[in-house]
Amino acid sequence: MDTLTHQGDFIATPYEPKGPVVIDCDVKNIYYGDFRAVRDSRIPIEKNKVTGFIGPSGCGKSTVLRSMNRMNDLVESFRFDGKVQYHDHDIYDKKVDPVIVRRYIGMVFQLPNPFSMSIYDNVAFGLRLNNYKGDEEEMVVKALKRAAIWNDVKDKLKNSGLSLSGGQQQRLCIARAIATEPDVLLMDEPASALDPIATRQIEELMVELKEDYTVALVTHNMQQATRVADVTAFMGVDISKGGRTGYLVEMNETRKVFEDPEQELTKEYVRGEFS
Amino acid sequence: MDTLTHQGDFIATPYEPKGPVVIDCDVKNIYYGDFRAVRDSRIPIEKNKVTGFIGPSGCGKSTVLRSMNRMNDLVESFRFDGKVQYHDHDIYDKKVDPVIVRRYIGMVFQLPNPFSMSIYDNVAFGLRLNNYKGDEEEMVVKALKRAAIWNDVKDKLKNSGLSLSGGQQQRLCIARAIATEPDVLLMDEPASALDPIATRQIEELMVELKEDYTVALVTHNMQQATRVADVTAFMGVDISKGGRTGYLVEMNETRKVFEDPEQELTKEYVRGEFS
Amino acid sequence: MSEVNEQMMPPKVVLPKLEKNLYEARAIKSFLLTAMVWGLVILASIPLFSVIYMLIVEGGARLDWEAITALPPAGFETGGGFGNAIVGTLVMVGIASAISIPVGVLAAVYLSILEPQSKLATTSRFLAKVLTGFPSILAGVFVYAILVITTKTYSAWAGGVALAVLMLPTVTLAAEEAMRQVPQRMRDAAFGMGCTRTQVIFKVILPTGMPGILTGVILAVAGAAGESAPLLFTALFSNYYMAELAEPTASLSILIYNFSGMPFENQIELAWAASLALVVMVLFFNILARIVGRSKF
Amino acid sequence: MIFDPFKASASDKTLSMPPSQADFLRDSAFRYLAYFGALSIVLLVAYIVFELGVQALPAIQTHGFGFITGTTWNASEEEFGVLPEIWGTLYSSLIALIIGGTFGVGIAIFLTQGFVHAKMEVTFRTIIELLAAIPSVVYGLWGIYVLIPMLVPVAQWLHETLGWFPLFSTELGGPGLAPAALVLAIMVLPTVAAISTDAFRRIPYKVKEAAYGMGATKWEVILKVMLPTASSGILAGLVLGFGRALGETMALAMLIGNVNNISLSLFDPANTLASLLASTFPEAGQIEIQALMYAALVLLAITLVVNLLGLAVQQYTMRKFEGKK
Amino acid sequence: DELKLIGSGASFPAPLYMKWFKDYSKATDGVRVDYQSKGSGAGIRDFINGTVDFAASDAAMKDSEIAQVERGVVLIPMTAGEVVLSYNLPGVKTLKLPRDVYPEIFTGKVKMWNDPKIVAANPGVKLPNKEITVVVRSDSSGTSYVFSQHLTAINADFKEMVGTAKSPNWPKDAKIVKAPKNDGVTATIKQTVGAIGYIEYGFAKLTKSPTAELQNQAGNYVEAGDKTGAAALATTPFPEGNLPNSDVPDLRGWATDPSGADAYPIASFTWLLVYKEQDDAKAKAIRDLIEYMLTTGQKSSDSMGYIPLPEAVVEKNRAVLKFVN
Ligand SMILES: Nc1ncnc2c1ncn2[C@@H]1O[C@H](COP(=O)(O)OP(=O)(O)OP(=O)(O)O)[C@@H](O)[C@H]1O
Ligand SMILES: Nc1ncnc2c1ncn2[C@@H]1O[C@H](COP(=O)(O)OP(=O)(O)OP(=O)(O)O)[C@@H](O)[C@H]1O
Ligand SMILES: [Mg+2]
Ligand SMILES: [Mg+2]
Ligand SMILES: O=P([O-])([O-])[O-]
Repeated sequence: MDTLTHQGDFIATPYEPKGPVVIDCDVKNIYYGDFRAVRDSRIPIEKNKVTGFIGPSGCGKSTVLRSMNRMNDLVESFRFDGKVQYHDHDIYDKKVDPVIVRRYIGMVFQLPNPFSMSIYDNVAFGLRLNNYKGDEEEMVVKALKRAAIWNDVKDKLKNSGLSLSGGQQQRLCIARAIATEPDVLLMDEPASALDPIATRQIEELMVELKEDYTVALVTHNMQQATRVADVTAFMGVDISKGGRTGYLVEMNETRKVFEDPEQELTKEYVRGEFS
Repeated sequence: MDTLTHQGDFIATPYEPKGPVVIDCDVKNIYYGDFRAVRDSRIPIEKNKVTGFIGPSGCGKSTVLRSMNRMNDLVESFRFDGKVQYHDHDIYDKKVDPVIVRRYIGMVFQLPNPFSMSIYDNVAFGLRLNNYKGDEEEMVVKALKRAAIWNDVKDKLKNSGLSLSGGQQQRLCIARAIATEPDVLLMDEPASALDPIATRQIEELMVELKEDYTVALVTHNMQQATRVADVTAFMGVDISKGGRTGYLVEMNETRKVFEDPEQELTKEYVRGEFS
Repeated sequence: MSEVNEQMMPPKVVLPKLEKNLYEARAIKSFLLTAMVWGLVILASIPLFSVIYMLIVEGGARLDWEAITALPPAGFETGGGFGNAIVGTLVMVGIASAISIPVGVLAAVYLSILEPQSKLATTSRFLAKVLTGFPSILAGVFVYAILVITTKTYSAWAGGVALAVLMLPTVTLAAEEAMRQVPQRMRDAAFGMGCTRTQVIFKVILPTGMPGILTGVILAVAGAAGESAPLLFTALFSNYYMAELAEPTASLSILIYNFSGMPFENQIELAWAASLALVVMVLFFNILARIVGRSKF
Repeated sequence: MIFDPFKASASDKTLSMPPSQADFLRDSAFRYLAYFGALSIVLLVAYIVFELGVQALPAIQTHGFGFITGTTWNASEEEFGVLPEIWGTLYSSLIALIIGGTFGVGIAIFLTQGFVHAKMEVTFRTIIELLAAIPSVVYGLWGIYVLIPMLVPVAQWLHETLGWFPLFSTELGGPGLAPAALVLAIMVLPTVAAISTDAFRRIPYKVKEAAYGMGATKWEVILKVMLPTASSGILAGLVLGFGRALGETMALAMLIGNVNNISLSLFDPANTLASLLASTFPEAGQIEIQALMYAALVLLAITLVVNLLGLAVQQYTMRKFEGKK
Repeated sequence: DELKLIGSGASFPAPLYMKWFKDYSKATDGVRVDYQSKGSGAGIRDFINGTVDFAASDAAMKDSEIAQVERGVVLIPMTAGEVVLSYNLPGVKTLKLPRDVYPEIFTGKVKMWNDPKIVAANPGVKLPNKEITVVVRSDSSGTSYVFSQHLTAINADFKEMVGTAKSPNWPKDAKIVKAPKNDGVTATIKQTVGAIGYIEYGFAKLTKSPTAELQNQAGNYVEAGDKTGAAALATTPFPEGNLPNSDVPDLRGWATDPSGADAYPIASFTWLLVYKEQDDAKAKAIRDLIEYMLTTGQKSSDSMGYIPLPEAVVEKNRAVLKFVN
């Protein structure tokens, strides 16, 4: 079952944002060494919305997401060609230190990754990092409540974060990420390692979070995209030139992408005809 | 999405074999330590047919398969309660040497596992083990041809078996297994780690092999079962008593199992409603 | 066996034989081989038990308060002990640790986190491995050349530096390995929070990898405590408690070496007692390392 | 100042702050420190080689290659040759390797191939690890007072019955090659056992399964599949163990007899480069020290070659297991 | 605070020196004397390198060595001792060695304990059919110097093959085992059945090792002891004049082959090596120390197997002591 792709130099119709844009990510090319992983994809992330990324494995969803807070700078061979406009600054500007970028644009990963310290310290970690001068405990509790895990952990804040179940760990990571009230939250398949019940909880959480935050969400679960995302970017893989380069196929309001896609490819994909 | 199961002491309607039976596997209980993995399943393997095993993960397909050539003896905590009649021997009889059983009942595993020796030596391994006195080379070539890998390797028989691609490795393992002309071939998801093209080749191979051998095949791919198996055993998981014990739900000709199953559970499973 | 197989090899077997036969060549060969490995293992354990027996019987007989506090006796004397050697060993191992642990852990940070693929890291890692196979006496020769000749005196410093040369690669490699064991996703999480590299290292990697690092460090310390060759002509020996670091210094291992070649009963007994003390010290570190290493993240 | 483009434009309630100036300073300072940590190892090795070279240079100039082929060590005549020491080093290490290697590999098989329950396995592994933890001088002491007295009658008997055989052609008086090599074997054993155990453990379970699935007996699996598969790892262990043996000093200095002697007999005293250094260095004069530095350089060269060989074999093994060619 | 005097060198007088220094340190506030027994060669080297405050040697110092010490040298014979041949033959309580035989053991001509020449000298003693293991010094040693000097004087073969040296070039024909220091040789002999070796009498006495009676110039078999030792030294001539390029009297006298009828054939003084110039505090401490050794110290010589200095020598020493500044 081969993945269908566009041939040649297809470029998606630009998505017209309906509200204010927090991150305007305009990828020309992203390389890992000599390998071109993503090309020509303009993806604006709107304020207080959830922007979903869907597409077959290897199409570069994670790559694009990680470009938005320069997480990929940690990969030696990574090279970004394009522009990521965050408010009115290009975060790939030479003068910008990626460490600063990551303080404003938080991230939640596919596998829960709490630190091996107490639950409390996990959440307080970011506050301490940012030299928060206010009431630390208050903020920690607030974040834990916000991440819908307060009831699970309130009696064992001193236990190690690693002692929790997978779903709880992931919610702890979300609490940790939102404790510092970041501007944007990037989530890369945050529920893929979780069971259905935990997944549902995380999804509900995301919907709540968008009231305060701006969220970008990669998911391989199309139902999840329809349930959570306001806007969906569908990416495909272009194998026309011997490579396997991902690119944006279509981006639009989620309902539109799933119910009335512009591209044939999108239609096939959302119907589950290839993966 | 919870796995549906029978409650209580359900026992499947016995399958009436249509031809001669090579292995008559009658499981009462199989334990790993205190954990009861499989109960009450009578599964006869007919000569020159492919018997397929399907069922949700953890239902004990592999466990039953490995009981048939005493592979599970390698697991310290394994305990078999029941009878496996091979021709006119009970292979769990105290006097029986499991090593000899395995020489007659060969096995192909989920992950290709060639030895780190040359391709030729891999195939000749079994012959040498059995002190084969005839023309070794002839037998090796014959096995490689039979396993449909001769054309891929004929110019590099001296190369390491590990230098081959995954699909080629798996076919090499099949060649290795059939070189000694075993009586029965047990295959545990032999194609699950392979790409679609390699999978298709392995499937064709299995259909050819049954002319000379008797094959028992575990698969998680229902299409594969319909394409390859003559008879299909569907196993489920019984969680009624707090445990997770696998058991035989239904066994019949493949067409019957998939098109007109006796049990509701089977119907749901083959329709893909739970996994 | 071949009987069975000849039956089996041609096209198809109808009624195979499956019974065990304890007298066939294969079974006998297996039995002999199994007996052989058991023999090897038991034989290999004998030296350990013999050493331990001797240490307890010969060393235990003399290991009293006097032995661990008094000064080494001259040949004709009775009594005495090796208090100064215990102090000397501890001091020199301390010096060696103070030098090699910080440098080694820093190097490990560089090798495992900062620039694991860089030329310097590859070279450094390779040379560290080479250094672990370095004859320990050469560390003594080297330090003799750079410290003893220039300062014109054998000293605890020189001994400590020689031990540090031996500890450095062990500490580095063990710490590197321990830090590598910290899951990548924890690092990602920390970077994702906007930590600088230093913050990632101090707040996440070092605390998380600490059990592993400590295990490596303690094992290196244990090794250094038992070393003798590098001290032979760097610290030399002294019959007194040390007054300063820049003077010849006693150590347990050199005391054992010296006294083992003595014709006087009293000194030989003390050599056994000192061996017991040294082995207890080394084993203490080893066991500590095991306990520390057991806690896993 | 740090360039912080975001503070103003990000949502006003964010608590996020860029790292402080101090954080950045600490960061770069620490990275430099770590850099120097890594560099220090390189410098150390370079310095060792350089320093030994410089110290040995006068001796190299005076004695040249004759140093390697000479058989006399006579400080008063300023006649220096280390052929007997080279011989003793290699010969004792080789014997130790043969004995310690056999035991080490046997033990690795024992520990990995399911001969005992997991709990007993831990016990035996601990015993082997403890063998490695005992300091060299303690083995030396044990060798003098336990091993040699035990060996003397055995050696006497071997000499009397098999005296025609070169290995047993002389009597064992006390210290000599045999006790030294035996203790060396005990010290080599844990290295070989540990690395071989690793090599066996690295073999994926599926390989073992495949072998059993073919109807191989336990020993057929071990000898025909596991051993060949682990062979390059074991080889690396043997080479590294050999390297250890070459450099071992104290136990040898205490047991080998320290005599310049080239003989095949296991019961003759001999000498090694390391024990030459240990026994001669403390009282050597300046000229002799230079010669000893030369000897140290020879020892360094030998161990370096052996260790590099070991590392190369190990590297090759790793690559092989990752399935690449 | 505490003044430390560090010395190193000869193992020959080490037991006696250790006792003296320990007693002296205990009795004298503010002074601590530390002595390392490493062998005369090492002591001389340390002395030349200036790593010690004084050294000890029973080979005194060669002119060429004295020339290397810029601060000037004072050589003081401190005590004297006999070199004995200790052996390990279970059951053999007394052993007589003729004047022509014991050098041949050390040249490798006499190889077996039941050599007819030895048997002839020891009627009634049951000598085993066993190889003689010759234990010699591995380090640069004054004892070796004194012993080889004596053998050189009495045996032409030895003179030609080996000669007088601190590290004699022992012939390859003998079955030789080397050990460091007097202690090491004594220990090795004790541990090796069939061994013989040369050590200072005190070591044999303190460890109760059997020693051979040697045939002296006069033809008598003499046992080592205080009387026979004193007899040997009685005839020792001291040279006239001063040390080379110095105003310090030369006290290097040798009893190479004493002629007295009861004289034990191998005996020697052993010297303390002191700098002429050092800081005042140290100079005074050293003078006090030596004064103590010459007076109180001499009283314990006898009981430990050394020969008290003749009064004449003590006087000469007092005179020389003035040069230590
Ligand atoms: N660190 C890396 N180094 C080299 N290539 C990489 C790296 N990370 C990803 N790639 C490659 O870049 C392409 C895009 O990868 P990416 O992880 O972004 O895909 P994805 O859409 O997130 O896939 P998935 O759904 O499997 O997570 C893939 O071909 C992948 O192999
Ligand atoms: N070696 C073992 N030790 C203990 N429990 C085991 C072992 N192997 C399997 N089990 C348990 O036995 C049950 C049946 O496992 P089995 O592997 O036979 O299932 P399966 O049907 O083959 O599943 P899958 O489709 O995932 O391969 C499971 O609950 C499993 O956890
Ligand atoms: Mg991804
Ligand atoms: Mg399975
Ligand atoms: O007294 P020595 O140690 O030099 O023989």
